[in-house]
Amino acid sequence: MNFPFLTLITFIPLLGAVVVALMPGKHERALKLVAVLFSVPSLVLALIAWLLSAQAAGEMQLLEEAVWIPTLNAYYRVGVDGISLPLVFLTTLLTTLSLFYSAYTIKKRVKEFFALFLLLETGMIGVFVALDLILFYIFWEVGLVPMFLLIGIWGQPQDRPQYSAIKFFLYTLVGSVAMLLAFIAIYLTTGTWNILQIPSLKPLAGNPALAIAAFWAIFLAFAIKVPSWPFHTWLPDAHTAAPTAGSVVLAGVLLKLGGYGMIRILLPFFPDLFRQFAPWIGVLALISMIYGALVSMAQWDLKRLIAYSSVSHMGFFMLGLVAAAASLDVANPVLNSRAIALNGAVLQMFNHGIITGGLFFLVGVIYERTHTRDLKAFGGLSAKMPVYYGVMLMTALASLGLPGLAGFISEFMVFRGAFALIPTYAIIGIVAIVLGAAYILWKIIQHVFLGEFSEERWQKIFNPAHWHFSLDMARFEVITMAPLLFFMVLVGVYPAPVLNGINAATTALLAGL
Amino acid sequence: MTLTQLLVLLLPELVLTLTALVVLGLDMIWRNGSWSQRFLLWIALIGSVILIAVTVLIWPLTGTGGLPIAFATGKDFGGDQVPMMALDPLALFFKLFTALVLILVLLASGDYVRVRIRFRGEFYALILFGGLAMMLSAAATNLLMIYLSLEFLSITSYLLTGYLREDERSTEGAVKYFVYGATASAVMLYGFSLLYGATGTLDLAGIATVLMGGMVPVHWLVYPALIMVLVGLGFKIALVPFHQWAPDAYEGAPTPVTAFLSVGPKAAGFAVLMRLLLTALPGFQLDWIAVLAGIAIVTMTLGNLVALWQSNVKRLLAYSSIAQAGYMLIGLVALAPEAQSWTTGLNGLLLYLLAYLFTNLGAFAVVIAVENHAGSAQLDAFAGLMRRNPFLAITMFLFLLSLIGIPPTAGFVGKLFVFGAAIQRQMIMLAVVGIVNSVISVYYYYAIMRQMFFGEAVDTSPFDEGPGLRVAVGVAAVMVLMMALYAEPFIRLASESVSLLAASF
Amino acid sequence: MAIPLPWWLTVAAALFAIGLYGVLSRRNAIGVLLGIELMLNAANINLVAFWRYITPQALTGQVFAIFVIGIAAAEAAAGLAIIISAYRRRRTVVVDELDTMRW
Amino acid sequence: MEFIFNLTPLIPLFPLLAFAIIVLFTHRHNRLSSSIAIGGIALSTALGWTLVLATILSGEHAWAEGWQLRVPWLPAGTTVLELGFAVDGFTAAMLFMVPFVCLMIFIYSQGYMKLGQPDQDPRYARFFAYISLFAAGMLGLVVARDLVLLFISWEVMGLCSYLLIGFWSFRKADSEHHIDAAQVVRARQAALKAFITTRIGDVLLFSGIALLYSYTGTLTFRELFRPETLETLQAISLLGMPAVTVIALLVFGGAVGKSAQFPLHVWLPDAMEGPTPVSALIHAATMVAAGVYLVARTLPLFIAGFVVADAPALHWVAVIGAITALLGATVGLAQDDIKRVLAYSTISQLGYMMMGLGLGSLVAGIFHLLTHAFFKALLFLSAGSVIHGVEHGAHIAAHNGHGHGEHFSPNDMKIMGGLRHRMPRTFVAYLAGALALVGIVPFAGFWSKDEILAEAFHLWRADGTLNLPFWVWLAGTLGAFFTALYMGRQLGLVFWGEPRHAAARHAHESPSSMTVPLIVLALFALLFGFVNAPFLGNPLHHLMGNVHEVSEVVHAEAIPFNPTVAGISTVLAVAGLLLGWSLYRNYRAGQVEPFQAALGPVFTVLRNKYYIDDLYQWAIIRPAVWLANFCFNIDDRWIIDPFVDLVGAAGRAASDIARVLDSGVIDRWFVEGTAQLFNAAGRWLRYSETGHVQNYLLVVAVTILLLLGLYLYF
Repeated sequence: MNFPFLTLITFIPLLGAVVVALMPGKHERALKLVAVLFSVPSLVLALIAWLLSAQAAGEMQLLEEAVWIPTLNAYYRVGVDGISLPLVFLTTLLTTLSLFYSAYTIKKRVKEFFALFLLLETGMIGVFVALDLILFYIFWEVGLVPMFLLIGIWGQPQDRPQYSAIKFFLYTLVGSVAMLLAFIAIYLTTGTWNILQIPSLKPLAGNPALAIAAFWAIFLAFAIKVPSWPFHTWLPDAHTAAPTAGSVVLAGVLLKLGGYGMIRILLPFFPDLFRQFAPWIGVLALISMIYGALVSMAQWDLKRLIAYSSVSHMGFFMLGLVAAAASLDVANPVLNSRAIALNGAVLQMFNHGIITGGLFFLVGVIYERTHTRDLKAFGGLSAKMPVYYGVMLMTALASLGLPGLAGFISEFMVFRGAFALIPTYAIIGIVAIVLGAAYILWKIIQHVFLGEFSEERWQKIFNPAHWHFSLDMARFEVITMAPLLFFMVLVGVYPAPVLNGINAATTALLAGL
Repeated sequence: MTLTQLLVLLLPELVLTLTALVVLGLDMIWRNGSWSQRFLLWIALIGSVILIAVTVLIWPLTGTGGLPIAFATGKDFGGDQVPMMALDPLALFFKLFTALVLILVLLASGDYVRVRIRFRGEFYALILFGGLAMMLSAAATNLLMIYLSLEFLSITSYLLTGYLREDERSTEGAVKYFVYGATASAVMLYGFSLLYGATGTLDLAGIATVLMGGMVPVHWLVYPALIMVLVGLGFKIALVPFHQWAPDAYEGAPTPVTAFLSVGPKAAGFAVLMRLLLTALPGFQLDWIAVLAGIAIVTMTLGNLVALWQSNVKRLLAYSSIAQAGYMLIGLVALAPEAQSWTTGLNGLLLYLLAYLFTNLGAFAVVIAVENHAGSAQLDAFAGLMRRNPFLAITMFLFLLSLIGIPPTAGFVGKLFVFGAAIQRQMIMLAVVGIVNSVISVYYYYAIMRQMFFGEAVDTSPFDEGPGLRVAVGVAAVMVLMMALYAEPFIRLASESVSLLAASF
Repeated sequence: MAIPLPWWLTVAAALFAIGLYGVLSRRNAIGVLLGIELMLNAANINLVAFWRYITPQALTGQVFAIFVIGIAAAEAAAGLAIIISAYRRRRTVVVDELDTMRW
Repeated sequence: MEFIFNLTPLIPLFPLLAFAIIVLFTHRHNRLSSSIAIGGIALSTALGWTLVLATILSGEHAWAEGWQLRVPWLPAGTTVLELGFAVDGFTAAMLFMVPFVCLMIFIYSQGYMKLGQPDQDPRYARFFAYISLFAAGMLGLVVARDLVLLFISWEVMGLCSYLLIGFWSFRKADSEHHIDAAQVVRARQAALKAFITTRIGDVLLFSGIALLYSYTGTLTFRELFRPETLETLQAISLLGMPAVTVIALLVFGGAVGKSAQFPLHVWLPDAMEGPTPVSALIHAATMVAAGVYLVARTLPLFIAGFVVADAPALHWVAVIGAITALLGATVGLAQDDIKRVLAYSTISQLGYMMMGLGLGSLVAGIFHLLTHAFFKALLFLSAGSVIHGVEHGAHIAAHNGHGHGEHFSPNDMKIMGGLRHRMPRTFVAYLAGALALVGIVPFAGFWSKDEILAEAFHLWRADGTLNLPFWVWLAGTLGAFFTALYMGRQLGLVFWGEPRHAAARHAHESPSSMTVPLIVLALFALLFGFVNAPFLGNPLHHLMGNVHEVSEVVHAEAIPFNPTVAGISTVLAVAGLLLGWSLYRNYRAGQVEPFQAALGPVFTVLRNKYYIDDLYQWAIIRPAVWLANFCFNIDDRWIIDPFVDLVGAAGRAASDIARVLDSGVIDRWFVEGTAQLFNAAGRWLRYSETGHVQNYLLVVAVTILLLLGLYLYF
């Protein structure tokens, strides 16, 4: 048995959650410190694992396997490849940053917050590393619960956090129970829960009707999580209500669970069905992209705007996935096109995590100071908060896909694949890019940062008595953003290190369908 | 079978009887309200623990085929030996099950009883007798024995329900429970008589033999008999439409009794139902599967829908337990004993029952704790529980998740197996109704969660739940998690417990 | 031997129906209790009749009937106790008036 | 030699580093920041010119084949997409101009942004960071070996353009007096407009790149233009055309956006809201030329792609170029803002370049690009000097009590007049630029414009019918006349006549830190034309004419000097210049403009820029915003509306269909609706629990009967 990387990465946060939960609640500083420290080992290990495994990431790495429930043929089986490694790393990174950021901003019910957050991390990482359907499902649901509480308890009262929380919970639950039935059906025909093994056993091949039902059931679960139009309406509410760190992780990681599931489970299990239904899913992707962008454009609430932009951006992901699934040809150059599309999709998830996570942090920056997210309440802030302007500008530009920053690379690859395989969709989808520029520059940059700074208006929303750090981005906020900015530039300028692993894994995946 | 052998095989029942009698006796000796009376609880608990030990001890004796237990030799009954009960894996499972129910209920009832109930010894003794009745009914293989043990359980339950004699609701609940229960058992008895008339025997296996032989002159009697028996058992399990007593009785009864009622009679009812249908009436499979499938759907749906509107947690949990019975029934409907599969439906049912035992008793233990402190089991009594007693809130949350069926909790494993059975039998509709219902159920479980986590309490002072409840809740919570994370022994237990039954099918 | 089995069964069924009607319609709890007794006795008639006509060689039906009589007594005792305690509290034995718990 | 070429990546890297250093470390130190920026671009210039020299010395083979460097960049399935740098003759030509003009801008800016003065711009360092990044982008574009690096640089410039146009789009009201509130609003709108408009073009280019990559698996110019690759692209059918045509048109779409060609030219005049001369210069001399550069780089695609038989995609370039040339020149006639006139002039001249390329002549287009860069830079910097002088005059006037508190724009030519006496050096520089632009011998513009017109004329005569080159030639010649006309008008208004405002009366010459770059550029405007003068043997032709020879479709022979063409255009230019000058040199304040008097309603149309902006406002922007709000309402409105309102809304729904969609279709009907349904069912069902035990038992009895009935029925 090698060094149990994945087990440690997954369960150290859980240990942390238990430790934090058992600590006395009075010493808030100590609690925060312990929580942050418990999230660091996972981050470090995830980075090491990523670096170690990137070369041969076409295959599952760091496998661990142990019998778990023999009668059920369920195993504790974890492993990562180039698709999951970046996402695991993303999870640990965003969690650590969120905890660090929250250490400064969370004031109520500190102990519960940090314990729940660490629990959440375990659930999220678990989904990315699980290679057994039962294990996958358990982790899937484990992540649901803490997030539900994070939204409900620490949400802003004016945003109806409880409503948002239960909406989030119910939506996800609807999808996941449907998925559970489909998993059971798959298990009944294949006799295994092994995610790697099932594709070769052609699940439900003998029962087309059931196969279609299972396909859509699983799709529903993941599409809700992604979220694809029209299953997206939980997202703006949840994002708006959640505390900053919650939004970050929600956008940065939770949405990726759905995307990851589509790639790891839906596509390999039902490649033929996926290809058959690709036109329909593609339409959903397009609607998500354009609709999300349009609705973003009409928002006056900064956080909702970014929430809807997530719908749009995850639409890009879906488009890439659909392109990759639209053909089963494994000969070059079709395989290359498919691989590029899927690379783009995976990288889009990673980038979206970095970028939108960053954007939510940045919304938090202004919200902590002013307690408003109304775009009409700001204006001219770039004169007052130049560093904030710079960081926000860069993140926003990454989000709209400016070449040289991360977002562009994945969009480029998605469209590169889409133009080769599903050109009509690509042509329509391109509109979303223009709209993306419009809502980001027009709404975010122009309304918040440009224009005339009015001291009078500022006095109304900013109360110095409630803010103890510097007016421009405080040091902890800069530190929080720094790693994200680093990755935006790294991926944007020289994506090969990140993409090598992804590419190896997607190529292997597609070639094996 | 010698008397010694018989006594050994009946050891679990004897232990419980003795314990109950000792408790009763000491209750008479120790003055009411005296300091010594607190030992009554300990004695009852020790008896229950010994019950577990004894059950485990005699487990190997059953062998693979199970042992029949006959109280009289064949000559007296005019035939061969007529066994009344069986010591088979299913019976042993329910003995264990009973012991667990008793331990958790007793632990949870300590403080409640001390404050609100005058005759503690009798109360504990009645609960122990209720456990005894559960064990007997689960082991019974003869219509007579089934009737007797179920009546035993019923009468105990009526009395327990009406135990708060000063409380309007308690007595009212008891009256309704009694009237409903007595009528239902009379209907069931009538059904038994018809079954007897149709086959000429009371032995379950014998009935099956006669029916299989095809030489039955009054074959048409069987179906009406089946329906009437279902009424009686449906009442015990609280299946829709024989469920209506449950909310009133649950709400009225002292909360520890409600906890007991929500698990004990239900489990006994399921045990009898399984035995009766599988051992005696396998030939009528098509009939009872159709009826039970319909009942399962109605039960799940109605239980959940009506629960949406409840504001009393006890009543809410009553409806919830109705719905839960609906899920369990799926296991029976979708049974596939011939399949060499992970889920035979029946093992799912037992697993679900086990999960439900820990979950529901844990939840009721929390309700008891809150009620002890706040004096009411209304929803708003739970407001701000997270601030006041995080332990209770978190465990309650866990129990609610388990009731919904979200992993990693016991409820998930139960649902996995019963829904798995449904899909295996291609009863997709049943599974879909099941999951839709589990989504609906979130709405009302959420009502409790919302109060606990988001609600603002008038009184925000922390409170202590007391050692008994703490242990009860803690044990239940650990088991709820264990069943999901280390499910193997539980699954094995459930599968082996039904293996014999399935084989006889 | 002159009376055929169906006659007995018919009497039993009638008794059962009367009992059930009593249970459903009597307002007085004691009346309801009596209805229940009638239903039990209907079953008893069935048991004894079947014993006599179908398995006269074994005592099964008869024994069952005897047990039922015993149980009925126990049940009546318990029921009366409950009804009395309700009466103490509410000063009524009308079943319909016991409806504080509903919906 | 190879060693020097290996340093190519450093050319864009120097300014990029300067940008990073300023942003991260020195942004609080103005002088240090500007020095770093100038140092960065100076290094690039030095290296760039060294490379130019090295290329020239390497001989003809190197001019055509070039040198390249590859970096594996994007793993793509079984292949890897490489990104790289290349230097060939074409690059060398660009490398001569770009870093040098940038350097001039930088030096000029150091003076213009008023370092050391009491009201210096507090965003001084930021400004130098932006233009450094801009320079990095432009240089990266020039040395790109493939479309990937080109597109990245392209967009980086787009960003800088956005930032610089919007440079004055925000302010703290209390501390930044040099900008007013109106300027803030204008700048912010202009920046957004520029970015979004060019973004449309960019997206087309992006699609083109994606398609190219899809079909060929490479994005390297040299590999793309192999005959076999082009044939493959021709063989694939897309939207009823050969794929190569579609791709070429998409690429051209990018160029249309970036180089402000019709119909995406609308952003460029507004872009003059940037810091006066500098961002304007970027939007005149260098960056906007990137589109032309792109078309030139991908010329083989245009030639290989046929829209219909015998009509290569290239013709579209010529047509659009001609339209743009005329459009820009005519609108320029009716503008009052000194910078806007130059902006329209830029649009027009970019049109000329496109015309040149559209005729298949790589060199003609690029030659004009290079000369234009010098003389337009000169013109803008001079205009900046004029504005600076007028502003300064306004200060003095205000000080003396004249025109106190009166609002005026220092850009307005109507208030100027007679400045040749007050600002002699600026006047000379401006005049040099104007003559170059108009195309008077021997100024640079004459040679380059003549080459385009001669090309067209030559192609026309070679064919003889009234073909496309004829119309191009006609448009170009007419355009030359209009160009002369508006320049004459401008010269007359600004430098002749009497000052029409106190500010102009008190204007005086700018400091030498600003005028020195003017003089340097004026020299280039005068002399640069000779690099491709026919009588010197068209040296530029030799340097860059053969860069596309690999494709076997681009043929580059220099057109011999044609006295007819030169004669006609020179006569028209002189005539236009004199006409404009004579009509306007005695223009008085308040007088009806001579052009307006002559042209009547046509003038109004010109003044309103052919109403194209208004058309876009109505046809595109408003519908888009409306659609966004519409979707928003579908999704979101229900949160704002309490649920109760649904009833009322449903009542009105019959009369107003939009309102139905208004009310949160997805959420309210499907999600909430389901919940409501369950709730209602539960509410109704719970009344079955009457509390009367006999009712319960009745249910049991009925159930028994029902089940028995079912049994009997079956």
